Amino acid sequence: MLFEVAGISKRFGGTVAVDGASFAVREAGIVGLIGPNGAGKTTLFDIICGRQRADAGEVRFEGRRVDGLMPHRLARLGFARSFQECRVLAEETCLDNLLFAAQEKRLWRELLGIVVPPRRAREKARALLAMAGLSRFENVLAGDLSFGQRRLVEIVSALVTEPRVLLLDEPASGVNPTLLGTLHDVLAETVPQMGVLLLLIEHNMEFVMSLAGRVVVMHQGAVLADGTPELVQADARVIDAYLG
Amino acid sequence: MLLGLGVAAALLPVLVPDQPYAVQVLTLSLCSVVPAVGLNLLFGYTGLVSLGHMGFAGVGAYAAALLMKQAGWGFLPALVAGAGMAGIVGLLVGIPCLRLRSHFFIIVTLAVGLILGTLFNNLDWLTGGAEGLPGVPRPRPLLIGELRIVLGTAVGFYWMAVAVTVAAFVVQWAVVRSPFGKSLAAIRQDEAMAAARGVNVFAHKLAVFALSAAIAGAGGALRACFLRVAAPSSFDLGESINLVAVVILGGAGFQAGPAVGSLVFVALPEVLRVASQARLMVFGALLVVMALYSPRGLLGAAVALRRRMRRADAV
Amino acid sequence: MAFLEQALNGLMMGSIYALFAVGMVLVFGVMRVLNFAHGVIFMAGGYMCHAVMTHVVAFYPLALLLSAAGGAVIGAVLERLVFRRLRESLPMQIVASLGLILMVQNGVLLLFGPEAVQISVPAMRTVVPLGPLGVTLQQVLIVVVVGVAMAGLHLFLTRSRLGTAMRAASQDLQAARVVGINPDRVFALTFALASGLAALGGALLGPLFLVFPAMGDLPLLKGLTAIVLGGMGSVGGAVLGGLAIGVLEAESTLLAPTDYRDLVVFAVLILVLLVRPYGLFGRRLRGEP
Amino acid sequence: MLSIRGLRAGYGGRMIVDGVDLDVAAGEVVTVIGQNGAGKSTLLKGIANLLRNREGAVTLDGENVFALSAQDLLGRGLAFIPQGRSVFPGLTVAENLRMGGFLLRDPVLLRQRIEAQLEAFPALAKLLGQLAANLSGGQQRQLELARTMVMQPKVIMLDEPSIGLAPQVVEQVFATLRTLAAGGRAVLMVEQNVRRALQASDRGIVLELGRARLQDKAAALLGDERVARLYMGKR
Amino acid sequence: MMRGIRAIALAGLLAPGLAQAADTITFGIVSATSGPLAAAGKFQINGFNLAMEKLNRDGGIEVGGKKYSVALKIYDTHCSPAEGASAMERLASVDKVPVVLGELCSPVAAAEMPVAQDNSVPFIITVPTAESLTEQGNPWTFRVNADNNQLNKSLGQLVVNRAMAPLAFIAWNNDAGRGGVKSMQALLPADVKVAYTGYFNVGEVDFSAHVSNIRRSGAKAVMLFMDEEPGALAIRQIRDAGLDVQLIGTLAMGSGRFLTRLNAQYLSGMVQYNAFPPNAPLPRIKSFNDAYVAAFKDESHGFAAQSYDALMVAADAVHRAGVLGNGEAVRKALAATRYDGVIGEIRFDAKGQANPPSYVTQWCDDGTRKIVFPEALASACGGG
Repeated sequence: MLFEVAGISKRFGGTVAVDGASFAVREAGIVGLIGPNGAGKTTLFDIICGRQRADAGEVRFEGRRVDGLMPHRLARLGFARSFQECRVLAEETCLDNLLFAAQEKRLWRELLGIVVPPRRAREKARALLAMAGLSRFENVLAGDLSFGQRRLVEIVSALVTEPRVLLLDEPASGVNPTLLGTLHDVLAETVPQMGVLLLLIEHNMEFVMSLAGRVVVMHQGAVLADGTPELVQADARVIDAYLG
Repeated sequence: MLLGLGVAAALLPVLVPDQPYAVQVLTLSLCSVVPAVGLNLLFGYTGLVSLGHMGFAGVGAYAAALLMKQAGWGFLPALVAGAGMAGIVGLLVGIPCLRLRSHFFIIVTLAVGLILGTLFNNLDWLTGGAEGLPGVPRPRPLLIGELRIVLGTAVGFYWMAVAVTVAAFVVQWAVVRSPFGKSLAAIRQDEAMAAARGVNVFAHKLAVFALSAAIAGAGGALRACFLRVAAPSSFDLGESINLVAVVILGGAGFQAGPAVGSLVFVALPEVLRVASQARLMVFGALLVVMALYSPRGLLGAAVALRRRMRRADAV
Repeated sequence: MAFLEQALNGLMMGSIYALFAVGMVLVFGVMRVLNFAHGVIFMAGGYMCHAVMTHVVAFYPLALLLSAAGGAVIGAVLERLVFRRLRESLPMQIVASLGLILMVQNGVLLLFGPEAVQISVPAMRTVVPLGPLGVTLQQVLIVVVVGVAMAGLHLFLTRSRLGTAMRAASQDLQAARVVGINPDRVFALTFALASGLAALGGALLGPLFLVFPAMGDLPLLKGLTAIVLGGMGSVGGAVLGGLAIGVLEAESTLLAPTDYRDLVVFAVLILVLLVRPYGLFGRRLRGEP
Repeated sequence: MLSIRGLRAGYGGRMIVDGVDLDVAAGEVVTVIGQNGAGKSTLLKGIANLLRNREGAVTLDGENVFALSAQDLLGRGLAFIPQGRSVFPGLTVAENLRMGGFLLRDPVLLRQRIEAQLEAFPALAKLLGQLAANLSGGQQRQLELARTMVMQPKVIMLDEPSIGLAPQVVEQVFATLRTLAAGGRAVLMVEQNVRRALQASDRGIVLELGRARLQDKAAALLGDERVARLYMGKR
Repeated sequence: MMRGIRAIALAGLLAPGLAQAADTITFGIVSATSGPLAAAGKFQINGFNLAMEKLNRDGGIEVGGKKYSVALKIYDTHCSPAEGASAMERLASVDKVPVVLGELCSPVAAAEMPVAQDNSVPFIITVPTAESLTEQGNPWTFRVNADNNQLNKSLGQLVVNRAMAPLAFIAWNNDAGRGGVKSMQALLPADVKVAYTGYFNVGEVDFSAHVSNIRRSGAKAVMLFMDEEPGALAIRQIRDAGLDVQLIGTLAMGSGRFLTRLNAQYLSGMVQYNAFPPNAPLPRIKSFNDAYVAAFKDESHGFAAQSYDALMVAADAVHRAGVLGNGEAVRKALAATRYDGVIGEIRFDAKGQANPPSYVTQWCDDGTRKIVFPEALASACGGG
């Protein structure tokens, strides 16, 4: 089993945000995680990313328990993520954003200068920027880009680390249709090629359904449905959960 | 241009010989440039404010002064040992303090500075107490084969100070450009994101805190040797706060920031020597204006101005 | 017995620290501004009291009130001109505070000279016997006035419309806006209130001690320690923190050499934070990890 | 009652709401739906003047109120309940209600208004001394509504009133909104809970990337295949 | 623009001491005119000014047959070693003064001394009392005032003679306070019991914790090492607390001005060491005090008298050196000084330390003072 969420629960004060959510992924590919607002997607996501601790349950990656690990440890295991509010290094250029993502982060290696050869990192970063149509912004400060462009920078920065698991939190929200198309193409092309497991939280159904091979639907903190996009779209319970 | 100014300043004693006062003032500025470089790494590049940094400089100063006075060490080994000692103290202090949230951290650095200052003042048997340790010797001449370089005179010591300062700037330059520096910059801009990219935020902060304390310690050792006395009043809260002012005035997060800040905050008032209250009032007003309009200091203002002028040119 | 006696001794400075800390924590709670220049307002309070006593009318209670009012005005002006615009940046708040300290302290030096001035209120020198101890009326007055001010502040914050609005704004600024509270006015009010309390503290200490340019420095350090001990979020925590530091200072002279008194206070601060990183009464603020 | 023309609003230099026209009449409940990031919340904040960056026209009762501050808008009868929990958690229920009438300087009037709200929301009357933080989600939402109604606004704007509430409670909230509208007020809300919200509304507006794509009777939108597609991604 | 800045900076750095007119000798003064020590600095500068006026009134200084008038160049060192060193360098190399005088803080003097030596400019210390300063044996440094040991010797004797032990101390936690306590405790015989030592920071005003501890310690006398301002506060708090102990103070607490801060009841019976009892029935002291009162409308102060004498000694040395611009000649002349000053005879030992007489005075019930030590000079009330 590549990746497994087993019986995760989390409550805040009186409210139950996640209530025994479970699903398992056998192999790399794109998995959509959807559900109406308040379904507990983001909390589950935060738990997977090490931002919060679960009250109960486990997250396992290749059989190893990874919930409760510090974010930097997860990153070293091959987890990369994006943030809902989109976080990039605003004071660095796009290229530097990618180069930073690609560089070695272990303190001792940094201090001793044992790092990825700069030329290789640079080539890879340029290639990804080109794929995202950002080549001409290579030397522009990320903070000066539009929101959609920043989102693309954030996601290609995650990709440049060659992650095993890529976690994207609503990558499509607030992105205009043109850039959304680019984002779609970048993910559709790189994810299978890199053999990464992409876990995608998204509200934009069109975006999710066209990318994901499998969709997990959450509702009121638990998994409501799980299957191919067609199957899920046809599920009456899902439609009910959405339209309230 | 800034480099040119720096070189010009460094060469001043050569270009205009026999100006011992100019040498004195420049050396004094260098003595605060070095700890400012340390603080700049911490504050300017990593975004951590320390209000007690001259405490670490004091650790370096007393360690070096004791080694030179009591154990007869030479200046350079004593300086390195002083820096190391300050680094170790920084490390020990950092382990508990860096876990704290920003406001708590700032106030704890203040407390650490005060505690170190109290120790300098009170440990009579070690630090000479409030009277300080007078009679710190100047560096012995450096012998390289037949060549004998005199470092004990004012000009000789100035060159020594220039060398130490350059070394500090080289360290800063190397750190800022290195992957380590990039991680620090990421921590400053977005801690959560840096962590998600694999940066062990705590370890990195601890490393830069210790490094910054060590550089400050080297600056303290330089200062004690220059003044030939290690005194608590050189490393008290007021001095720590002046150091923050130096870094911010010059431009936190600019490589040349500490040099510019020190020239403006230390050298300029020393040269002007006009009514001190009036001068301090003007500096106070300057700091307030800076906080409101140019948080990145004089260099930040210069960069913004240049950018605006370029834009005007383009139009 | 000795401990009790030292606790009483610590109470007076402790209540001054508490008065000081409450102002800082109010400003921090409502605006997220750490005003290091709070100490110069304290000092200004002493000088204003002196000025009123010597140039206007030698009636101490009135001078106290006028000093507090003057401090409030200074605070409102500072908020409007400086701190309102620095709400987002903690380092720049510190820079601006340092600048203000330099400006005001040196301005006072130019105006009044370096020598400490003394506010003379002979009636307050009366010694009140308290068991084996002799306490001056002024000391009693300090504790009483601070107590009354704290009680008044508590009533203001819990009972009055504006006080409740201040608490509301500190809890949720957006929600405060939608119920019609103008945040800018609340900020100005908070700053004025906090500064008024600081100036009151300076005016209270004046007759017992001396009024000099650096008189706010020590209360500032202890006040900062108090609010950190108290958790930087609660008024009650700041009061307890201030009193605790005053008592701790006095008690420490029984156990450790007196030149390590400050060290004891700051070491206790660091130890407390090691165990409770958010202070004794602190909670995590919203949105913090 | 409330009329918006060409409203643009956003953060920094970016306009998230990009030219929206809409009207809400007295006695009407209007719901804005749309995907995350479509600009629904920004639209309400733009109307309530809680954003720096905005342009366009907002008229209330025929009067141009675009330039009025959020406080003045409230004084004129335009109330806004933001997303998430907007009660003051550290204040008691009674204090929260008093804060709702912050703009009323007359204490007698304030007391009368609060008493009126306690009649309308009897559950709150028993909780007056409780800290708002200790209330359940549904009670907090009731408190928000009651607090807002203290000012007796003509227009009430709500940002996702159903979020985080159990289904029965959602029904209650929407029923309350209908009652308010029946009392002659205009209600404008943003909702993710599309079906329930539209069932409780007179009209609906679909927002996409900062523009109003569809405006129709709520019942019509409910049956509209385009809405289902928007939500379920069916082509 | 950069060129402009550089030009200004150079002009500032290189401007020679223009103030020095051809027929004037300018002496350098380092002191504190701002900050917490500015009050003490004022006495010091008053003394220098009085001496300058006196010298000029008498026609100036004769050097090599030519008369020169006297001027002062005063720099504020803020009690900061760095500023002290810079001020010394500037006085020596830019203003080219023949002698530098003054200073208030021991660590600053320690930073100034080697700079004076580097520049071959004699430096006369007039206030700091740390023994370590002259013990270093810097040949260019002289001190006219008594060091801690000299000052405390007579007082220590008095403590023993009058059986004031067990003793308590309250002292500033700075060089003056700590130095005084250290020196006094070293001077006292081993059998004199020290019951309590309390330090407080400059700027601290509440002594209640110390007062309680002293009461419990059973001390019979309290020695105060601090300046006037905290001294007045401490005495008031001790007396208000009903603590009936013998008060022992420093020279700062033996002046008429000090009386105005308190009153005779508070002070009655208190003794203090004194370098300069202004009302002593000695002609040299009397005439100085009269001149000081006339000039500054205030009773004279030891710091002023010491500084006055120092400038007189410097002028005398320059005169005897006979040349200008030769530091070594002035240094030699200083080392050979024999001068009858207002504080007493001034002659420097091999380490540059003078040995002026020190006194112990005591407050009487009526707010006057009397000399109690040396016994030869013991006077009635009003003579201290």
